[in-house]
Amino acid sequence: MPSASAQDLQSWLLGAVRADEVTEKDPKASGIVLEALVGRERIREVASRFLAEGYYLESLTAADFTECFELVYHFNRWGKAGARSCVRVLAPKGPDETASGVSIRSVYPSAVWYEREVHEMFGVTFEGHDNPKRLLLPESSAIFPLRKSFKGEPKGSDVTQSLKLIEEDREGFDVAFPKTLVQRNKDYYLNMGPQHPSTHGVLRVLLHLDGERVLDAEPIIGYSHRHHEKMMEVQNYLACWPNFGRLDYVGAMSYNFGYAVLIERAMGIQPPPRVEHIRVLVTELNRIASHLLWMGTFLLDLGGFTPFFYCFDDREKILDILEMATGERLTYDYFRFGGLDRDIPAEMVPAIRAFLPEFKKHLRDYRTLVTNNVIFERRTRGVGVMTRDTALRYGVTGPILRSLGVPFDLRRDEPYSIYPSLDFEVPTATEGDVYSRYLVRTREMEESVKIVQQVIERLPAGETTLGKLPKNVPKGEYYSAVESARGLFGIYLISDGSLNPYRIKLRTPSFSNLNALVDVLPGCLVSDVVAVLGSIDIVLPEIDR
Amino acid sequence: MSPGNPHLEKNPDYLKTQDPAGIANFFHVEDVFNLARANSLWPLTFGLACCGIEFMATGAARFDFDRFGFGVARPSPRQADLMIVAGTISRKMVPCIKTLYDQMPAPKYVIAFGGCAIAGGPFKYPGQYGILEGIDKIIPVNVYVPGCPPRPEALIAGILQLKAQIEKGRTEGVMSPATVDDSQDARPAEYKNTISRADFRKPPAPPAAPAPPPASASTPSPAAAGPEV
Amino acid sequence: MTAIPFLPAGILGEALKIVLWGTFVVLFISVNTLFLVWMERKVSARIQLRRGPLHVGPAGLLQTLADAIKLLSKELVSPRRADPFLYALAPALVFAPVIAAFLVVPLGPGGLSIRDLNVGFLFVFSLTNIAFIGIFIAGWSSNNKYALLGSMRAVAQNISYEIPLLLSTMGVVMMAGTLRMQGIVEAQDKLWFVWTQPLAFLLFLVAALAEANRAPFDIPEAESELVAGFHTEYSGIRFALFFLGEYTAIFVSSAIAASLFLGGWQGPFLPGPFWLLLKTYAIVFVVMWVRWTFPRLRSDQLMAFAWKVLIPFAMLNVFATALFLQLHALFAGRSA
Amino acid sequence: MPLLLDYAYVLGFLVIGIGFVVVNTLLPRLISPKSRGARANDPYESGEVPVGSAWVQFDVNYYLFALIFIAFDVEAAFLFPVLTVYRESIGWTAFIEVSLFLGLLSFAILYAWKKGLFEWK
Repeated sequence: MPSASAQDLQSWLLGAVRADEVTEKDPKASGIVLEALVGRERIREVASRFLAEGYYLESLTAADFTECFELVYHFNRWGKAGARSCVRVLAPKGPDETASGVSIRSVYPSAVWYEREVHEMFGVTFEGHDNPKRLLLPESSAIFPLRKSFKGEPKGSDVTQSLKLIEEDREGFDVAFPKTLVQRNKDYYLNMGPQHPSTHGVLRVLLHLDGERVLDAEPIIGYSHRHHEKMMEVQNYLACWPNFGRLDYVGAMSYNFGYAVLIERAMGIQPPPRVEHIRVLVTELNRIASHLLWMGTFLLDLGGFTPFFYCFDDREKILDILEMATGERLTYDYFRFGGLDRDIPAEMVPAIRAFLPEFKKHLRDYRTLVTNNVIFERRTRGVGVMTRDTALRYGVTGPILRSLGVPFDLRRDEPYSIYPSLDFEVPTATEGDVYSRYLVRTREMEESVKIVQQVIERLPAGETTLGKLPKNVPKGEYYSAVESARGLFGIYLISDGSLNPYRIKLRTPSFSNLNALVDVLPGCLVSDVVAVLGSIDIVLPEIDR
Repeated sequence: MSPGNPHLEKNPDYLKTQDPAGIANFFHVEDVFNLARANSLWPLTFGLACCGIEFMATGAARFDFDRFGFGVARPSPRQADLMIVAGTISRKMVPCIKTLYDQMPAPKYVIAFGGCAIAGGPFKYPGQYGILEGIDKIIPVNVYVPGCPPRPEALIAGILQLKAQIEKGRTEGVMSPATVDDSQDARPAEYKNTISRADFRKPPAPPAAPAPPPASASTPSPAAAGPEV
Repeated sequence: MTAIPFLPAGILGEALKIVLWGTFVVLFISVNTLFLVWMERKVSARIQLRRGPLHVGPAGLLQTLADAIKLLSKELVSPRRADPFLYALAPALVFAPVIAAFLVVPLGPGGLSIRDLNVGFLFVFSLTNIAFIGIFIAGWSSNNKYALLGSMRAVAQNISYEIPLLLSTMGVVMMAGTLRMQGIVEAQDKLWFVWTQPLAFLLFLVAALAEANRAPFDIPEAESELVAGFHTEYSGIRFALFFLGEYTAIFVSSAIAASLFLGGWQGPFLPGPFWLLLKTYAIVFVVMWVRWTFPRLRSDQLMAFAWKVLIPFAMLNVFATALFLQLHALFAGRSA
Repeated sequence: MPLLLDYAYVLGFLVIGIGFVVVNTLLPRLISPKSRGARANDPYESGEVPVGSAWVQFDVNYYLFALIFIAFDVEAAFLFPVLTVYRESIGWTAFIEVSLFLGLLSFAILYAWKKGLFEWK
């Protein structure tokens, strides 16, 4: 059901490109409603049109075919389902597999990172892109790993390359610090990260400071790049499960969910009701655990030590419950195609019943300890304010978007599994500052508690597997998106019908959310940088993939 | 100790991260210091990936490694004794880890925490391009804690193991050779060739359409090995 | 001041006394800091649903001793491109003044203190200011950016809170009519000043927290922002000396607060030094409690808090005390 | 003489304190091992190569605080002797004098407040 503006867009597209290159798709089967192939030069015009209709750039990636690279743009808009459109641009291969596209960074600033990623992974250059540095790989890398002609590095190259990088690092220091160094100017650059207590992993933010005031901030990512996308191309579909457990290790269940939805969509299968219920149950518990971890570390960043321990204590109880079902504490791979790894044990539901009232009481404690704390309010109110325009241009999703007053939640707006039948609210705030992000997340925990309660009340009996399924996924393209704890997690799959994916693109929420930092940080104080970084709730391996 | 590691071949005495002190073990003074060092291992606040979360959990309320005196996690390497390499080591991160290790004052110890830090863990596959398969190829490691991720109890056990080693005076770590037998080799078996776009995008009509001419140097591959759609 | 009988009189005797007292104070500081750090870890653990140090020595009491010996045996880093002389000087500048501050703390009745200087606690405050210079030098000489930011913050913070600290003691000085610490304690034999100067006591505590760089005012070493602040580049025993200086500063501040407001060594049954220790540890406990409860202020908020809230209230307190004394004299019959 | 002795005590304590620090920093040179490593002594900046020196011109905000502090600290030093003898010299003159002094001090704060010194731009 394309909405009104989607139809406007479609008719505009039909005028802009050849009619046979715009196709309506079945969102149930492919996850997108509209597909168009536009000329290389026209993409900027098309992107502007999408922006004017209120679309954000959900992902930008490429696929390697024999004749050309296909640049794939996914646009989506906030609101009810049925808007995700896919626009393709062909970038024909020249000699030595070079190709080029046209940059849309002037329309969508979030495209800067996406285009840099496509450049470093495929070697596709973008006209009008002035920063073609490597994004995820070390600057001196000489490979374009996602090209199909890249057949892996020779044995032992990890050590030789590492040693080379160490050497470069040392030389870099000698250049930066010559023997007699006297510098008397105001340019004060500060590296926050990769090893820094408040960058939550290995994020590096290069701050340009004037005293304590931030003039400019550049997030530098890739310190946790684990080649998930290439790795999945050489694995069969079943072997990809552990990757999804480790992408976002704090909220791994949502990622499991995304992959399960994708493959079930591709295969056209429907899991049994008990499976759907258990999936929602564990995902929501995991969401609470993820928000708890966020809350603890966020307050740690603000200098409040004790909430960290309280939050982790509650989180441990949730992990205990999830461990009953999965046997794992953190990096779950519990879901299977059309089913689950195993049924939940009998003692799990009583354990949840015992946990929930206690947790609700603790939520009240957090409110008195944190929410009403004067210092906390002073540190977070009016800090790191993001505007709706920034959010749209950077494709921000999840609690950060909802803190701007946009009630965009895929569980509600692009419903999957049994979410439509559940009664819960999508909490929003209006300020868009750090404080409202905090409020949204705390209220989301309450909503998740509500969902968990409903699910355990009506948990149906039945099978937890569909039995034997084919090992390959039908040839075609599929897209699935779910609401993870951090925002919209999308997977774009090109299947050639074989036993392993031909191309799999992971659209992760924090990638876009972090990118928007560039707009938010200037003007903050150094202390605010920590608050803003913490409020974004980043999980680095999910950004670096 | 470990031939074949180019790092070691360049710096043959690399494993001796420390030059012995002037009055080493004069009246067993070194033993006293080792006893103190063993009971006061301050870890560097440093998490790389999933295992970093378990490292945090170990410090948190339920497991509380401050009970054993390891709770003073120092974010500055100057004040840390123990580097817990918790997580996957991407190659971009390697120089940074090496720098941090160098910057820790002697005597210093390393725990390789989790499969990734030990040998690449689940992210090792033939021909991988992104990670370093094991931190012990770059810096000497004292204790390995396996798991993916290991449980907090395992980390505590690992630190206690290190403590026991230091009390016995065994403070040197080990390094591994650059390649071990089960390490990556460039087997291109799973690596696919490109498929033709025209072939892939072809509307699902009669099955045996003629394949379009190949446009690049790579060999044209049949549509797929899988069964029919 | 008390004469120790077996010591020779004259210059030599005084010199010997200085050395003995000095050694005693250094020993006391070391042991006391070990205990304070242990206490801090236990208190924080109790607040945070943990156990804290448990296995090294009985109840983990030897934990901090192990830490200290380890720190002594660690390598001392000398950062490249730093200023080596200032870098080495800074810990001494932070540590030495704090020891001297012990001089004036009144320990017991009969004028028992190491040396009851006539300018009393003004002397303490002037000495603690030297420690800030040490902190600034530490941050500056390291050639480390976090350290520089930390030291800048430390200096700005400490000078800002110096004023309310001084102003808040003025009420006490007016009530006691002397700057001598012993005199102030003796003036509280009937009524502790905390009852007549409650606002001043609060202001003093807050300002002292900030002067000691304790949470929620710990921005100079804000771990989550500046890694370790001004001592980022310091390793081993030099780092320990900063720690020693910091904890001793807390202890001295608490002892001064106990003397100024809680009647110092005054108390029934038990000897004076014991009462002083008890009161001091009670205040130290509150300081720790506060640290583990509140998040950290931002640097500009911190400054604004000192100048917009603390100083006006402190001045108001001085004014109110002056008025009170005036009216008191008027109604109770003037003595002068 | 007692005054001189006071200073002797102060000096003696300072010397003992510095001596303690010196002894403690010399000891590790004897007993600690030395680490090797190419970047062992480089400035720490989260493990990365620092961009530029740390010795740069710094924000003026802190400098302004230093200026206003000097004014206040000197005045506080003046106030202490007055307040010490306030009790003995009780009388409305003393009270008015002290109030006047405090009032003037307050004006200084109000001025700085109005000038926006406490709000960082």
